[in-house]
Amino acid sequence: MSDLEAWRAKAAAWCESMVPQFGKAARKGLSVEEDLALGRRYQKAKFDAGFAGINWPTDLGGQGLGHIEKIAFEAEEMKHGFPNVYFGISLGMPVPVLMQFGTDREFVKERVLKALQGEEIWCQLFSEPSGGTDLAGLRTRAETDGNGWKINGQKVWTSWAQYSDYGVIVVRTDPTVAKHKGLTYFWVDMKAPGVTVRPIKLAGGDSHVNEVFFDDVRIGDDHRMSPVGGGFAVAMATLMIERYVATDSAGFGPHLDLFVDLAKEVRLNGRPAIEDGRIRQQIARNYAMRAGLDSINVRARLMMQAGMTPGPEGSLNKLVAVRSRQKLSELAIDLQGAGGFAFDAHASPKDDWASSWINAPTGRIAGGSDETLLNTIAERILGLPQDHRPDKGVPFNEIPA
Amino acid sequence: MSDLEAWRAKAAAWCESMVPQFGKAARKGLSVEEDLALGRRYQKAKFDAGFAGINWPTDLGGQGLGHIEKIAFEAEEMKHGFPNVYFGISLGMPVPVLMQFGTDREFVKERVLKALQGEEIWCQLFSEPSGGTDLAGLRTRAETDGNGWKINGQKVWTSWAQYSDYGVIVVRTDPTVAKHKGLTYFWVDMKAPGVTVRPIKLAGGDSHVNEVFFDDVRIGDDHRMSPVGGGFAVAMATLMIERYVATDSAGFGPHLDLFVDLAKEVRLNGRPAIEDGRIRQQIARNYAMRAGLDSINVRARLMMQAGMTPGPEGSLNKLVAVRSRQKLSELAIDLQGAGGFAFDAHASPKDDWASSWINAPTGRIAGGSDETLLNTIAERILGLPQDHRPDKGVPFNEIPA
Amino acid sequence: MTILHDEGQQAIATESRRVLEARMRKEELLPLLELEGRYHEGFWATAKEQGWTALALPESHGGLALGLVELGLIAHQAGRTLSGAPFLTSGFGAAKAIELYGSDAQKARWLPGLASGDSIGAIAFASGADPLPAQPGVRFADGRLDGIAPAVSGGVAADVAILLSAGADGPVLAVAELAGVERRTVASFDNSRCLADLVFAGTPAARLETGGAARDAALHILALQAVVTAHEQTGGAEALMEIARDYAVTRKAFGQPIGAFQSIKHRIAELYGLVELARANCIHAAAREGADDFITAAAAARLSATEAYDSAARDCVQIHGGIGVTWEIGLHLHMRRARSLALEQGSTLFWEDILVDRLAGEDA
Amino acid sequence: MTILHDEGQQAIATESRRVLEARMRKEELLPLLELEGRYHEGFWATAKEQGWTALALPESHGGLALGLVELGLIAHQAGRTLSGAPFLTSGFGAAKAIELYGSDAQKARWLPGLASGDSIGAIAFASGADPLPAQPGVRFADGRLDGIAPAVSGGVAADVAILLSAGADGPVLAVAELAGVERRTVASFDNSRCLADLVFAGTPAARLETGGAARDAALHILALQAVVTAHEQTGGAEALMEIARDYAVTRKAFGQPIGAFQSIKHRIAELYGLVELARANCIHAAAREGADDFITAAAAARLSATEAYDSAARDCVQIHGGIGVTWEIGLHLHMRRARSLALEQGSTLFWEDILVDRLAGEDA
Repeated sequence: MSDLEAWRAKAAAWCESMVPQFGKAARKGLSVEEDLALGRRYQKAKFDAGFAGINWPTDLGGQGLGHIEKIAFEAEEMKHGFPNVYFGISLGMPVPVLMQFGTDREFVKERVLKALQGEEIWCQLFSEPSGGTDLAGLRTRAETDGNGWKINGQKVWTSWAQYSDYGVIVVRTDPTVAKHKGLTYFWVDMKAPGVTVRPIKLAGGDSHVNEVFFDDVRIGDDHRMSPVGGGFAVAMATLMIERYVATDSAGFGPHLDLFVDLAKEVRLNGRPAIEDGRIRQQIARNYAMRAGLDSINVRARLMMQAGMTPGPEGSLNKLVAVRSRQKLSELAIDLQGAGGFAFDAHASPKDDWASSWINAPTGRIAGGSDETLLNTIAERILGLPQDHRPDKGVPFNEIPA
Repeated sequence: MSDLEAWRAKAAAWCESMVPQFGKAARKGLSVEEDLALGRRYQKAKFDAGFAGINWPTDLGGQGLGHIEKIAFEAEEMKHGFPNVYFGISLGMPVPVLMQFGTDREFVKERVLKALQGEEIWCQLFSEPSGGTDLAGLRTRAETDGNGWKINGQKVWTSWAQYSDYGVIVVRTDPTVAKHKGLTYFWVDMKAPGVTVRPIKLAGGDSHVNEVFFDDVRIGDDHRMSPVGGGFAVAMATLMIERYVATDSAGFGPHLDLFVDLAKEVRLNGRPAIEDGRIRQQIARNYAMRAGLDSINVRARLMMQAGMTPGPEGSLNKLVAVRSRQKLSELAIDLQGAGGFAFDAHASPKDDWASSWINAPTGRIAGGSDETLLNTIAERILGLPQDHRPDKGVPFNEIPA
Repeated sequence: MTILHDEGQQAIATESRRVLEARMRKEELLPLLELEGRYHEGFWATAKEQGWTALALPESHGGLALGLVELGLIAHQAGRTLSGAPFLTSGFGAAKAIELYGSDAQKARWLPGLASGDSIGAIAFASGADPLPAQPGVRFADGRLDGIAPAVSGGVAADVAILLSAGADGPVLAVAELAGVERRTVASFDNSRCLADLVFAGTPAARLETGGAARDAALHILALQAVVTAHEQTGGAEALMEIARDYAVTRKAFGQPIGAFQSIKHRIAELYGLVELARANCIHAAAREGADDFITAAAAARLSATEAYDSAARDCVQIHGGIGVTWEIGLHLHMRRARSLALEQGSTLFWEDILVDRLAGEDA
Repeated sequence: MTILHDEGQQAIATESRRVLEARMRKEELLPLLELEGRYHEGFWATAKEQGWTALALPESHGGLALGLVELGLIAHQAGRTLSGAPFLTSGFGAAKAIELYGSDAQKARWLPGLASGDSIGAIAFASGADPLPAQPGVRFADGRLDGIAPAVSGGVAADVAILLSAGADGPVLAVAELAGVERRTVASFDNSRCLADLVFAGTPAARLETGGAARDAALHILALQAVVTAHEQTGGAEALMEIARDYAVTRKAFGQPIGAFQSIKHRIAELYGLVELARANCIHAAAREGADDFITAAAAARLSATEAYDSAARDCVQIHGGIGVTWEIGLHLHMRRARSLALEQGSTLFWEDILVDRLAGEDA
């Protein structure tokens, strides 16, 4: 048995042992608050067992292992439906960015340890109502205030903000320069005076995203994580982490195996649906697409491990995977016929087709819409001209709202 | 037997009788010139038998019947592969426009009669090299010259120009006004001094389209078919004829029946391909699409007969039909496996899948590209804003080339 | 029958649109999504009051003796405004089954109530994933039904159901009164469809057709309903296309209306195409009721309407960006309805097969 | 095997690209479209001179003992520049069949010539529309072949063919010398593929495998060739994507580069996606030669590469507008090649089935 196989076996055994306490059955019927509380206990158990921060440095509470061990653990973990969704963003982007860009290392260490143990949750305050998907067009502003800063404005689509202790935020500190040049990156205490969080109910019925209002929120300059006016680069680094680490060729929907299982189970014209060419075609094409994304991601990680910079093709994952997941989910509903109507607003989009379908549009919009991603590929990778942009090069405060 | 059934039976019998002289076997091995000569004889025979200009007025040599009789005849005619392709454009657009807008009625009558008998052929001189699909951006110009006009410039993608006696042309007569306002519509003698026709060889290997150069071509003012500066409206009327009369839900490719026949013939995984869900899906979806287009066209004609103006949905035909034909033709090639490689550059796109496939791109570009049609639908039907157009409202001679 | 609508038909379209636009509010529909087994009573009251329930039924039993064309026009408007209950379609299907295949006594018993809307009809043909199963899951023997009919639209509230059941000599098309039949409400993404599993246990029922004729009859009823549903889907798709257009004209990004970006404007133009193809197929299919090619025309209408509504739902939400996925804006009402209507009367997979069997001459 | 290319592999890619870009001219390829049975001799001479024919064959028989990864890199470049003959792929397939399933005598007889490129190999598995027929059309009996192998790529010029034939006890994988075999040139839309029907009439042949093993062997050879072809397709798609990009940056319409219109720029971005997915699958598949999941990986590569090349051909021509459909500009060379490569080694329909059988565990 290789080291990795041994690791995976250990992970499998531990996950198995957690099922009575944290599995689907244990979660059934819980309110979101109760489930979050259970989730915090699960995260603590995970930390204690050595499965939190698997590929993070040991001096910050991580395990110092590789990405491959992390993947192996997650493959086991995802089989059981544990309450880990509350920590996905927190440990996925803001905390890694804090590790990379936080200057007060003692503070960083304390926060990372608490986040890894599920005690604290971080959110990411990027999108704004008027900005749509235009990161450089942010309007939330920070003005100097004594030695520190004063934040005013509104963020939106902030996942888990209502349960977050801290957040990372990009704000405009200089409205007189061109759009992407006047931004600065901070962390904020989500419990600070002047911060108001208002959950948004989404199409699928849940409310994990929020509007967040900042009303004269005062922070010290030690909250700053980028040079003044240099926030765009750090924000891009955050999105880069998202691109290469938080990828999923299933588009954050069900694994293709679940579709194959469904197609074997259900009958079409009196025969297993898996024998029908239409179903086979979708399986084959989705497999080819996902296999390509997986290969791109594996190659990118190998390159990073070898000290090379991976190619820009990593940006394809979300665009291609979520869009396909939406249609595949529709087909899965069609396949079930009368059984396809069933719906549970609390089911997971990772293993329930109706949930996957109803949440797919959010996936195609949040964190860069399909259209923004296509523009980015066209302009930054292929060198195609920008769209007509009446606002380009104009100082931010001179662009008509 | 209804009148229509009787008419169709008569048409069928006549077409049958023409096969020895003009059918596929008779055409085999002929050069284009020989085939054209045969085509002229066929067109004369058609005229003599009362099947030319079926829905045109009798005083211009037509039969004074309805569109439905025309359709019925054409359904019979298309079964035999007669050499009628040379007259499709001529009798489809320019000659009807001449009937509608020509002022010298004696001249009109003479031309229509000769065109109906295959003695004369007309072409349509619209597209230009720099203009792409932008009709209002035409650069070929006519300047006043004594009592008449002098034409200079270049047209392109002119079908059958090399065999044409006359053409209708849109040219710029006033470069100092906004783009679509400075155009005028004329007819020209294609044999006049200064007209040079240069055939373009297309991707499929044939050369039925041409570049046409005008070098100080002098014409009288009696050639004018629109008010000076009013050519855009007449050009639009021409395109309107194209939209409602020259439509074909098969996208000018093979009828869907031929695909069904192929799918019954060919085997996939040891069974007739028609039993395979992938093939069935394409048949069903193409049928639904084509049936929709057919219903739109039938409704438009019923409305016109009832004196009403048909809706703008007629503009969908070319966009939807040709694009689908391209992919269906690819699938037909795939279906044939080793048999799919076969190719005859002289086969008809209406009954040969490889020919349909290789000529489909021309169909998606000529007479308004897919993108232009989508823009037209979006802007004129739905009222969506125009694309950014740096050239808009600028006098034509001030737009940078 | 011509596919040009006459003045009476145009008046039906105009009037039903006026009434529904005045009375249907997304604010009333949204809460119904989270309540199982409830429907929009105002919609149903309107349908009864306006005579829509009677529209396509025979005069001899309280109907208005109009047909599929007129009912389609209503369904189109109901689709635009997110019809609040499924009974217009299922009641029509049930009534047609009784009208076409029932005895005089059955007609007298059921048609007046279905025409007035006081009785609610349902269609229960499906078994498992199959909308028209060769071996139905509900058994028919000695005038009684046993077994479960899954996820019947309107099943929560229906008074009478038409079933495809399994008899000793092949399928049986049967009619059963539902009083006393257990209904297990199905929690669905579109709860106002009032889906329920109907649990038959020795329930008395009457035979309408048997064997091959039963299956043919069931397919005919399903096709009639599919044409009504296709109109509803087309109406929904049309509404979404217009919503997307209106938003694209007003919403600005990067200093210009988003409708000036081709990714947006071309997508809306493509939706226009899908809606017009679906509409043309719907009008044609409604006019072909009773003709040899009715099933073919119904299948074409159904396929293009399902594609139009699903596509419009996907694209309209996408065009709206973030706001499009909020509960409050309610675009998901259409997105959910697009999917529930895509399943009701059989999915695209089913109608593709029905259509190709006919085109290939395999149904003979 | 890692999917990161080492320096030697990168050098192969760079050098083959340099050589082919210097030597391949569309002006030389265009006339070949109208000549049956002719190929671009300069390309083949280059392949021999550069040792590409020997690349993946064993050293013991004149090969360079490299593998599918390296041959794939060459094929990618050949695809970019519209390889002028099909023999690189078919010769590799034939040689692999002999290497894996042949006797020492057969290896000694054929491999040195195939490695040097002095012998041309062909693969003739297809019958009718089936690339891997259960009942092949060519019969094998008493060491002789009878029947017609249709539209064999390279068949016009090949010296040796590997056949899937029908023996008394099931399929037979056989090797046959083609001297004296009648070739009926197939007039094709991509004539430099040198397609011919091979007419066997008592042609001597040797058995390589029989029964299930023959079919497995044939599928393995087909998969090896499919991976090579997928690289070629990806190269072609990549070239078209770049051509479209370059045109969109320079060509103006309505006063701005057409690449500023989202209908153009998004389409090119989508092509980028298709090319990168195909490339990733190709690199992965080449690295899986010999592994359990090789057929699965080959199928994925093949499917994504066919989609990429066909789509790029459609879109690149469309983006060019009128000029794109002229003979002279030659984009149709790629369009034709996209289709001929889509058919060679079996169509998308075939590989979808192969892949799903494996994913569903139906191939066991």
